[in-house]
Amino acid sequence: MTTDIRQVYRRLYLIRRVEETIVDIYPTDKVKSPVHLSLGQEAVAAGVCSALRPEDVVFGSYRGHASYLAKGGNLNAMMAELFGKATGCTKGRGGSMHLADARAGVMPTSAIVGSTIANAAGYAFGLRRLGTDAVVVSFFGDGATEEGVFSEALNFAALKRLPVLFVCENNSYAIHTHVSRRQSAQRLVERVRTYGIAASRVADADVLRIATEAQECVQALREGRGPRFLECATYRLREHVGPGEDWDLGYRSRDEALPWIQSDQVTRLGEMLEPRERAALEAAVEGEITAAVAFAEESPFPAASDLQNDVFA
Amino acid sequence: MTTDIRQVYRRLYLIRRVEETIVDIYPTDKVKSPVHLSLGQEAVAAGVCSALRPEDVVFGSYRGHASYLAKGGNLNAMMAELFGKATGCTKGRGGSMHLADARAGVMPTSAIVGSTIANAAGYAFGLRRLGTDAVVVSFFGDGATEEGVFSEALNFAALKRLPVLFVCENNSYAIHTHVSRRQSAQRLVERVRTYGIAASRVADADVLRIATEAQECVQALREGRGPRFLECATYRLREHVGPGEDWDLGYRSRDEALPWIQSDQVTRLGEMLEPRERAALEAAVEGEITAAVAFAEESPFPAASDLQNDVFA
Amino acid sequence: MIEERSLSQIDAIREALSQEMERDDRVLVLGLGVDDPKAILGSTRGLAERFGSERVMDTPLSEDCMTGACIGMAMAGLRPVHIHIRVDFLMLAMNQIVNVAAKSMYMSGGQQPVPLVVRAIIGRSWGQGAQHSQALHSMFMHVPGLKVVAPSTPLDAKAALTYAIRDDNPIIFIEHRMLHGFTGAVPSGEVLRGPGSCRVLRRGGDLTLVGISYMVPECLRAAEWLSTVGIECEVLDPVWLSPLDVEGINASVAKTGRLLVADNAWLECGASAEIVAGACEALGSTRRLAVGRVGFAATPCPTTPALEAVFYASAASIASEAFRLVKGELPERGCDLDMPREVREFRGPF
Amino acid sequence: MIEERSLSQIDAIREALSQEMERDDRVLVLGLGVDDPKAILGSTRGLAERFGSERVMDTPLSEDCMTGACIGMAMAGLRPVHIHIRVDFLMLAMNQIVNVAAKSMYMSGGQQPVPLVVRAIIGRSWGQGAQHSQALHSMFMHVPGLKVVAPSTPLDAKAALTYAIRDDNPIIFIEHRMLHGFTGAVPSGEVLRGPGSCRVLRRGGDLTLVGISYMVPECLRAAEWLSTVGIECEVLDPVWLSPLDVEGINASVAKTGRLLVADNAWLECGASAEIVAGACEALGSTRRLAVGRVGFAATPCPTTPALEAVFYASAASIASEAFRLVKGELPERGCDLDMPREVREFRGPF
Ligand SMILES: Cc1ncc(C[n+]2csc(CCOP(=O)(O)OP(=O)(O)O)c2C)c(N)n1
Ligand SMILES: Cc1ncc(C[n+]2csc(CCOP(=O)(O)OP(=O)(O)O)c2C)c(N)n1
Ligand SMILES: [Mg+2]
Ligand SMILES: [Mg+2]
Repeated sequence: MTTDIRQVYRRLYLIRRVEETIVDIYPTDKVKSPVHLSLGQEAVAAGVCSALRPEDVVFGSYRGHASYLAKGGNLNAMMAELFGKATGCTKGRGGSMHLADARAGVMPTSAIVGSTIANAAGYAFGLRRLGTDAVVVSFFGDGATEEGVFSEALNFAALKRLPVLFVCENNSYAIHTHVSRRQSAQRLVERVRTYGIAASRVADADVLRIATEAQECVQALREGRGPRFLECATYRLREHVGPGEDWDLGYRSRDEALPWIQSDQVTRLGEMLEPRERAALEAAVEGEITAAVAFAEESPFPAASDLQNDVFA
Repeated sequence: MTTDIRQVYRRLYLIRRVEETIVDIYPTDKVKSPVHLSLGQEAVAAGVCSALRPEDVVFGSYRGHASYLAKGGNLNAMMAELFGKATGCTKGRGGSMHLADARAGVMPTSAIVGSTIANAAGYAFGLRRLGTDAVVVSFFGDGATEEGVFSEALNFAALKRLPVLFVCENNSYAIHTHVSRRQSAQRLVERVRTYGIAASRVADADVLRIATEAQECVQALREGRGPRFLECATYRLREHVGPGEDWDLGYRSRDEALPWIQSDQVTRLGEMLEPRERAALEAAVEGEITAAVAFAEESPFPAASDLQNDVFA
Repeated sequence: MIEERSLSQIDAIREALSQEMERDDRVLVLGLGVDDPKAILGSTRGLAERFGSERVMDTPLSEDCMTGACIGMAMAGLRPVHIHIRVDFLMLAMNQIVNVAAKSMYMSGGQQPVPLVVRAIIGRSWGQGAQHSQALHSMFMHVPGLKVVAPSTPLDAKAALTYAIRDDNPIIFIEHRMLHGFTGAVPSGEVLRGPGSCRVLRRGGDLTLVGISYMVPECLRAAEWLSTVGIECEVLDPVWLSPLDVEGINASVAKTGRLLVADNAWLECGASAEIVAGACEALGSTRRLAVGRVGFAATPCPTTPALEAVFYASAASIASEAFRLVKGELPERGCDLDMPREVREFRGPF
Repeated sequence: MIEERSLSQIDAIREALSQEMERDDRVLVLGLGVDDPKAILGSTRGLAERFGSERVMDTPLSEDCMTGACIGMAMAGLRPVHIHIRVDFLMLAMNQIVNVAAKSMYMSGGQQPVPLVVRAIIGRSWGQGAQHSQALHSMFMHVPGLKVVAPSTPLDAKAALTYAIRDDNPIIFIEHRMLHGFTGAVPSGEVLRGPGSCRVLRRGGDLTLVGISYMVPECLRAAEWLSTVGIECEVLDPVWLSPLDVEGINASVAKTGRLLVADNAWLECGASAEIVAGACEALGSTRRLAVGRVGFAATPCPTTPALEAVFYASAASIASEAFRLVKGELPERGCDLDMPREVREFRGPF
């Protein structure tokens, strides 16, 4: 499998522009819900999902816009969800923190840090028992690796040799706390290997390297060679939650961000494309986003009588 | 600090004989409570506790007779507790699974696997803040290392450089399940080191090596050099819970036990003592046990009106 | 025609598991020790041999992750039955049960049902102490998106478990260890019973006596004694605690004007509070109601038999309280009801 | 003489922490983000600078272990206040809270008290959804060995937190985010209030209205409206949910013959069930009682404002139900009570 740069760029650009669109819309107060944006972190989901097929599934977190979009989640339904509309991907029930699109293989995301890691491992067990060669990707942050469920899931997945790729999006922060103030040693890859799980790390967010690593991992999963672990260093450019920048808060400096901004993967990959091709691709994405916002605006809110539906299957 | 073989043997012999006494009494149905015996595993608590001072504290589990006795918990109060008497170390409230003797530094044990590991780390934090150089030992089984709290506690203890010695009593089984069916790889010491915690393993239950290792660890703790981890391989000679043998159950073979029986540390250390000295020591212990059983028998049960006391401080 | 065949509750549970696994190979059973020599007090005996180790799966000691993994399996299309030999261990799984299992269907806008059964056993027997004898069903009743069932008879155990496995929602199946040995008629074929109407086990006009789980047989013993002193109880077993057959219970209370709920659990915010509150909401404005609750003492569970005897509710304490609700005072000479045989004769070691 | 000084609830909470830390250097504050720029919605602002990083300690994301560690600290003689910005996260800490903290004193035969305060914030504001807006206090009320408090006013917040820090038992301190901005008189000196009698906030003879936490101001608004239609409510705030001032509540119900409990929580096995059951047990056999409960809809919490508006109880739904309990039917033209300002005007992003 070789990486299709056009496809990767399409994902990168889509995520970037959707997030920027949300930033623009947010002050209107139409999105009455917290948003945890992926601005700056697009490369991880875009790179990893380039290795996936439609029947593969991803589990993510409240910071889930990127994996939703990279896996092919419906954009109209996502935008409508942010607006709290009945046409939203979860009918206005989940909002930004709980995006889901089962048809695209996007499983419900969770606002409890780490909780979907266990769900992902179980889903992988299910896929294997059901006899497919589809695989599962579990996206989570550096903070999630401190939760006990992470260690428990590594052991279970390795013990049962499950087709799950664990992807740690290490942006060095949990809210405002640097990883060095939360973790005694940053030797994650080494630790994961003690479970008998092959593990690697991409330190520079190079989306093409992430894609290549992911392809190799996913191939191993499909062949039944047990779970894999991939740590991707990355950087969040906006505040933990919300549309704004937060350099003024004092917990991190703009200088720290500079190398990440300079090596921005959206810019980099855009420049690798032939300009006309790039323009066409971008125009198409812009069109989709504009249409999605219009769709969201025009969609109705759910009726009050809808409250009681879907509590039970 | 050199190891006082007499003291270590005293602990070994005491634990062995108390457990055997419980085995003898159990059929009378006077101990109306589950017992998780330490027969075969005496060397771990005896060796480790030889490194401790009275003001140090230990946290153990439902398999806690050995650490209670090795740390100097009151024997009369333990026996009375097993008999459900008002004079028991927890006044008949906790039974075998929840022995505690605060004066001797034996903290309440727990029947929830792994739960005291976190308590031990917190206690160590408390000791440090209170400015003493006392230390904490956390005893737990191999099964407990699968619980998320174990990983969380390693990280917290290492991050805060707490004076806690984690001791894994690895008897290869959790109830009837061998560790190889529960853990993907048995690389615990290596894993613990990735937290920045110095870790070692005693593979043959040599009580004197355990004692030496523990002394070195405790010394490091007192000097503020951060937590330590010690894995001690050991073997349980009785059923998981209860007084009987269980070779007939089929989950393990008597052959597996043979090397452990042959290298029995109670026998070994006993033989290292001068016979007369040994006889005197053993006679003293036997006297204590006989007295404790008599104390337990003669003690009254708590009055029904005592039920509501001690719910709140 | 329902064949007459007597089974213990433990055998009824095993039969339900085994028949459902036979019927649907998406069903799997997992938990600590499900395939070990003790086979969860016998309830999974033989299943591993029959269905293999991937469908009858021992697990690591990782309740949090394994519960989450079961949810993932359920999302993928399997139908896991996750077994815990003590309810108390569910406290490690609360995040996945309360925050994920109960909510995934709703949060996903109906995309993601979670067909999961959690079998959890209340550990009362003898000397189990504070961490091995709790009954925490009311915590689950509190959370929308979960169903909770606590059958008392072998028949209801088989029927409810079969229903639970086929239902597409997360279901907490509460067993009481002291009920495992009770026997009763259980059809060998398919039997299935979901939420709906509670069981009326005895008719009477003086007092409605609702028993939950192991308190059902104790209520029946109490009712028998009460009958000897002229008090006729209507004894109900809700079986399903959530959703609860509020109408069924209230219909009886409307007749008797008195309600006593006996739960093997604490009272505060318990199932008994819910049942009493539900009856009073429906009927309190139209008539006087004498209502009461009996359950665990408001303490952690002690281990010594001397205190266990007063910690637990029993036929005797139920009968006394029922007497008081009807006659306005406690029975003068108490009520001569023994400790039940299954408790009296219990031998360990666990 | 109590000095008149107005403080917001968030400032009252910070003042209690700060004064207690000043008074007793065994007190420490820990939790995710306690020393970060947002300082737990401002409630820990300045404490790290003043008391240092070992007494105001950010923690790893490890709720289970950190709760256990707090218990260990408490056993060692410290007095930790463990803070969670959402109650929902306590589901990860249930094992340590329910199985360890609540039981250590008892299981150890009185040797080992656990002086621990857990501050947990109910996240309602706007678009928080199913996992960030729950109120799970009834789960804690169910468990003997825990005390539970849910103050509604700045004064009670300061007084209860001060009491909780000095008390030798594990205490769950429930805050509601929508109450944080409310202001009221709070003495600058020591003020301390433990379980005891509930607050009577308004006198009236037609109905006893019990509000819990954020439902207290909504009950007061409802009572005002009800008064305009001739219904006089006695409004009570229990403040302490466990132990609960059952006598105080029942004394009012004995007078009014009607009880409505408004909780910002689910009803089933909730605090509202407990309060209703307690009143009916005490009074139901002597007189008719009209009782009711208002709270969350029996669904997970949705995010869209269109459904949030019907999910939550409010002054309007309280007033309607109160009207019905008194008059036997709903108010014909509804009750024209707005959404409260703090909800209407809330802006994110969190
Ligand atoms: C179990 C739990 N604890 C705490 C929180 C509050 N919280 C929300 S996001 C977050 C930080 C998570 O950091 P990380 O896993 O690195 O993900 P990131 O936000 O950086 O993508 C925290 C602590 C939560 N949502 N869940
Ligand atoms: C959280 C929890 N899960 C399950 C159990 C049931 N259980 C009791 S002991 C035990 C095995 C523990 O094994 P290990 O930690 O190796 O200790 P050992 O008994 O071998 O000393 C299990 C699973 C429990 N008590 N607590
Ligand atoms: Mg992060
Ligand atoms: Mg073991």
